[in-house]
Amino acid sequence: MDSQRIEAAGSGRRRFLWFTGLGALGTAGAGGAAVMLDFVHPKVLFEPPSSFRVGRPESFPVNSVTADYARKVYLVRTEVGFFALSAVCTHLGCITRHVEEEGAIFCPCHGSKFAVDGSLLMGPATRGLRRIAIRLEDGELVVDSELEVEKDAVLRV
Amino acid sequence: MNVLELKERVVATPVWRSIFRHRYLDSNRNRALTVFSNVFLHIHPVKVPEKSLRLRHTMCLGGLSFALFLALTVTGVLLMFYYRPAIPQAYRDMKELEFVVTSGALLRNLHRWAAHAMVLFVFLHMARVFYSGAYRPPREFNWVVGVLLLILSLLLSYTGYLLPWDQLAFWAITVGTNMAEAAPLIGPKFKFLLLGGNVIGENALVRFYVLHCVVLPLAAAVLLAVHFWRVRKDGGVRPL
Amino acid sequence: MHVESGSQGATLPQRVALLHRQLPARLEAPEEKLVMTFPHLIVREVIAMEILLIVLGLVSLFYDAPLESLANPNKTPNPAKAPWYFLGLQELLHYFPPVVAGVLIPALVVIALIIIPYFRVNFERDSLWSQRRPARLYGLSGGVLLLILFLAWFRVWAALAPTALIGLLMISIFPSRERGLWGFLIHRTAWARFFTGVHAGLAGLSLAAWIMSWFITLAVILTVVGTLFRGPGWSFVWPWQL
Amino acid sequence: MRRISLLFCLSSLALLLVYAVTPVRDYLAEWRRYQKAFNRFAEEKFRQNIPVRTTPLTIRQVWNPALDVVDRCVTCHLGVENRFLRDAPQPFRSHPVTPHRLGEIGCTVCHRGQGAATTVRGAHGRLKWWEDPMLPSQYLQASCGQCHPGEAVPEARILSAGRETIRKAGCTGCHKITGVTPVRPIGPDLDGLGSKVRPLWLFRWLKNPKEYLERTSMPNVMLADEEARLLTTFLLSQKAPATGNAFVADAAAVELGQQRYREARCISCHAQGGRGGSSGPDLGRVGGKVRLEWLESWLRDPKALFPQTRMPQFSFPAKDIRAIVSYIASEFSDSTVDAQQEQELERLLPAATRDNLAAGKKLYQRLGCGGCHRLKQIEEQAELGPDLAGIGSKDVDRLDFGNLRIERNLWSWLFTKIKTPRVFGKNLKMPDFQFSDEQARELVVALLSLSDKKIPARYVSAGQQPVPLRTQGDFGKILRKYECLTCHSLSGESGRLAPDLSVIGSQAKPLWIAAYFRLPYSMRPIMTERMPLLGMSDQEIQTTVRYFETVLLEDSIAHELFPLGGPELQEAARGKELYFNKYGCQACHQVNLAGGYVGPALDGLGGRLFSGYVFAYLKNPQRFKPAVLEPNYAIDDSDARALTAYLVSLPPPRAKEQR
Repeated sequence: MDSQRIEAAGSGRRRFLWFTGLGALGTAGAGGAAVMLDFVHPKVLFEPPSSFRVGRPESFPVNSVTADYARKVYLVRTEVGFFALSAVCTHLGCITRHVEEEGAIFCPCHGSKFAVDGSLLMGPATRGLRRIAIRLEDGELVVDSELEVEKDAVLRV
Repeated sequence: MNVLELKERVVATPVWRSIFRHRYLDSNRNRALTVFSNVFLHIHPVKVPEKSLRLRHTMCLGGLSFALFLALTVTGVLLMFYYRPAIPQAYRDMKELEFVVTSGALLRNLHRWAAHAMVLFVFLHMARVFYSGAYRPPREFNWVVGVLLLILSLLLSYTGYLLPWDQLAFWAITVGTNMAEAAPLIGPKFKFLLLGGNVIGENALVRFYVLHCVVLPLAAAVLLAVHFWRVRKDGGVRPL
Repeated sequence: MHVESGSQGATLPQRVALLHRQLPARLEAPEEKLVMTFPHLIVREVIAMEILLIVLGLVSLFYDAPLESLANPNKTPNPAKAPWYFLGLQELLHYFPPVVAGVLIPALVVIALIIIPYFRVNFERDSLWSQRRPARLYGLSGGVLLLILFLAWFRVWAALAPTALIGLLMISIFPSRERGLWGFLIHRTAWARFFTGVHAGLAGLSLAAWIMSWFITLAVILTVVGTLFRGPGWSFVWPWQL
Repeated sequence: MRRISLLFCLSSLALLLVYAVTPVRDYLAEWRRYQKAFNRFAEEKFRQNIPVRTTPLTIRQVWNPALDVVDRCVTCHLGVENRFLRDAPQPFRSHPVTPHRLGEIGCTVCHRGQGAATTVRGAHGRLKWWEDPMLPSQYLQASCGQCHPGEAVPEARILSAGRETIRKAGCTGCHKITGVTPVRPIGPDLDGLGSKVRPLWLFRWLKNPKEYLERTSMPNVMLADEEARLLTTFLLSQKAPATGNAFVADAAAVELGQQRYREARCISCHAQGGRGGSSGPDLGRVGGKVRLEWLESWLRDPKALFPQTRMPQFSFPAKDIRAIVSYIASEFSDSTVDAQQEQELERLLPAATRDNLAAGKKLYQRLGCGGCHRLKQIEEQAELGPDLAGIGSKDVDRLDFGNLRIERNLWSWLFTKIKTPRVFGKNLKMPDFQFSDEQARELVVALLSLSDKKIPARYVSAGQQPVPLRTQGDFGKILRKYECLTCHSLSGESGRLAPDLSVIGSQAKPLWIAAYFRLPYSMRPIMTERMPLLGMSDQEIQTTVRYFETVLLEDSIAHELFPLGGPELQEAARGKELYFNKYGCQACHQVNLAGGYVGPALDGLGGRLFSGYVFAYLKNPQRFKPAVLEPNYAIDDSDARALTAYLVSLPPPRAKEQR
């Protein structure tokens, strides 16, 4: 086949068939890619619920910090009431540790230091620990770690 | 600036030309370039005998076997996103594919049926090669590679059989490994190593998983490369 | 090293190749009409692939991949079957001890397949009855008979029937000049052409082809029996009772 | 090349078409249709000011790794936790009130089925390869039993009833059943049976026990006539060692016998032709059953003949015993048998030869009689039937349905097995208990609750296991001799016929108790139910009363509310006022033969009860008797004190009619 014949072949009806075929193939490819993207997108999650019960208010003494590292939360009871702090460092997500003797919260990764009310004492974190929502439900305290609240919010019981 | 001009400009850039080394399929030169400058197409010669285009010449069986291998690779990789080789998660994941994952059931079906089809097609390909005498010198060695590929196809299909961890899988593998155990001397040891223990349990599942997803496909890919290379070197599908 | 001779006749070009034993055999093909791979071959490959994917897609839409209940090591389903491509072997296991059916036979099959191309070229390319006819007749008839007796001894009816059939076909070609059985059939004029064709086809087969056909027939029949005709306790059932 | 272009074009289009089906099908998924329908429904409800929120189109699930639960039921059953949707159409209806947190324990723990599925068929689990389909609602309470093992579950009536039946029917005689302590032997000992019963009765009993005694626990073992005769011969050969002289009924003593029979309140436990108590067997036709000489020795000392009997030992004088036996012989004869039948049977019974006895013994063992009865010559046998542990999750494939065309699932199999035990094949041994359909369903529920499912300890209810009562010493002997716990309960054990005795020492005065033992009478105006006259000796009465005084006490109650010589008159007068006007007690109680019939008469209350108890009772009647009808008026302390003062000062009845 020489080049003239090729040119002739690429015209008219045959050209239409080729383009339709290639178009369909392209569409199928693009659709396939879209479906695959949807495929890898998880439809259900097996993750612990963001809100959980921590216990009855009576079980926490006044002026105490109760650390629940498994659920990454500090439950603090002051004279005024309760609030909950996320134990996740605002710097790079390490789990902080409450040191009773020093009355402060330390991050082991990069040395950030927080007060027990969550405020930042020392960098490299640029903001204090997140204060998260806490509410009373059927006589039990329920914490929602997804829901951040204002940094002076306190639940009075 | 209209679209055509823009296109011309893009096509003329060094970047474009570094990727696509030729222009449209407007001449035999460019068509030839298409084949031999393309990593995927260059296993073909630039020209083939017109006779070999006929369907009954090859029945396309070898090509289709390879196409099935590709399809299995693609669907298999996708399925790996949702599969955990553990008990009983493996079985649960089958249910997730069926009930939750978008197109999950379709992908699993495709993978399963393509696997069966591949065993069948490779076998038919072998028969075709035999009856058309295409195993004769100088292609003896490629026939041997082909036989090895047939065995690999069987092993690939067989190792994949256990992965859903259902009754069908479990007992098919039980029967299969006990058949292998009958081999004198090496049989029991072979079974022990294959299962990673004396019973079909989590060890066996992980071993079959690794064989199915990594070891055997890699081996098959290498042998396929050799197979195709020999086809190119020893001549195409012409009967002697 | 090969030498190409000039044509001897005016019309029929002939080539004589002189091969040294230690050289790999390689022949140049005669001049043929060639076409561009792209697009002629490529587009056909693409179409073949598309059709394959369409068929696979349709099958996958209408038939779900099997998934039974969670594996339970304490509960063997009856029958417990290997994947279908091993069911021919499993069928043999029903007749022979595991060492024979599970190891010996598959090993022999693999070895036989591998050494196929290393037979002497001329021996296997010839059609079966082209030379040394009486010797081959006695040898082959004896071989087939022994095989049949062996299979009958183990009561492997599923393998015996195709063996006998292939053997019969093979031997029926022998008296090709008188045409024997085939001659009788061929005289029925209405089918004459068909049987002449079949006869010619069969007569052209080499010994290797006969053995391969026997193997394929056997493999297919054993697999089909194992897959479709075996029920609880590996007893014979009809496929619709499965 | 033209054909090829066309082929290429067509196959590309076909490819696009085929692979477009799945995304479309995914988009039209069943659950998405339900969620869309729910959202329309929710919007409509919202317009009617009913708080129902719409849901984003997404698969919802309850995930509880501890319970191995992944339940997507809530993807379609969107209203389960919305109490405003009680009458909504399914699948949006709310779940009935339950003490369990649905969001935590999920659905399949109770309902079974396939939690992971998102299709109706898949989730409800009626598929070939899913072995755990949803439980039909009539068997649903089986699931309660997974976490509430081996105890009565008040909220699950059917389950509790089933478990009770397992205990009472003696299933544990043949089967090992987790959570049910084997009650063995449940039937009477058979040693000496030959001296006890008449041959014809025994033969007919073996053929069909329910024909003689409707309420018996003994199942029909489905014997052929010859087998029944052989077993009769074998059992009749079990004679008591010392057979008394033949008893001759004394017609003259019948009247005395009747009087003693009535005095002993035999009818409280033994019905007569269906009328009367149910603690003991119906005596309506007992004359055709037992030999009179046996009856005589039985009445003398039941425990000597059958140590496990619940019958108290009445201390009748020999004369009275003879009279009672004569009365029974004359009154409770069996009209369905006659001498001719007896002779006929005598003729057919196989002789008590060694071979026949051996054959009889073999038959006895094969039938598994030893599961319920003891016989000294035969060693106790192991369970005859299969262990029922895990029966509730038994694989359907492992059940033998025989040729029966019933639904292929566990519960239909169990139901059929219980109703017609030998229907699935030959050589099955389980006897026919002739359970009603309802009982059979209750049993199925109880059996289904014995599942293999692993429930983490924190979800398993500990329940209230009653502390086993171990009363030893002299009082223990008395308790057993008179089988007090057949009617009374003590620390939660046993009978419900009569008052609980757990704190009797703080309730009743010792002197009155002693007098009552000597001469029991009814507390209530129109009822004759009372304690039987047991004929306890003075020694026994003294021991019992002392035990009451010192052990069965409630420390929070003082004996006497009023120090020295009783309440002041003034307070008693105020109490009287409260009694008649403020609280209207006379509606239920009688004083001096005036008042209602519901509660006991209150005359002479002060002689019977300690004032401290009366006060505590008035404060909260249900504290001591949880099931008592008396309402809790929440009476304040001073009123209660005044009422007590009035009640304890009531004089004893002027004329007490006594039998």
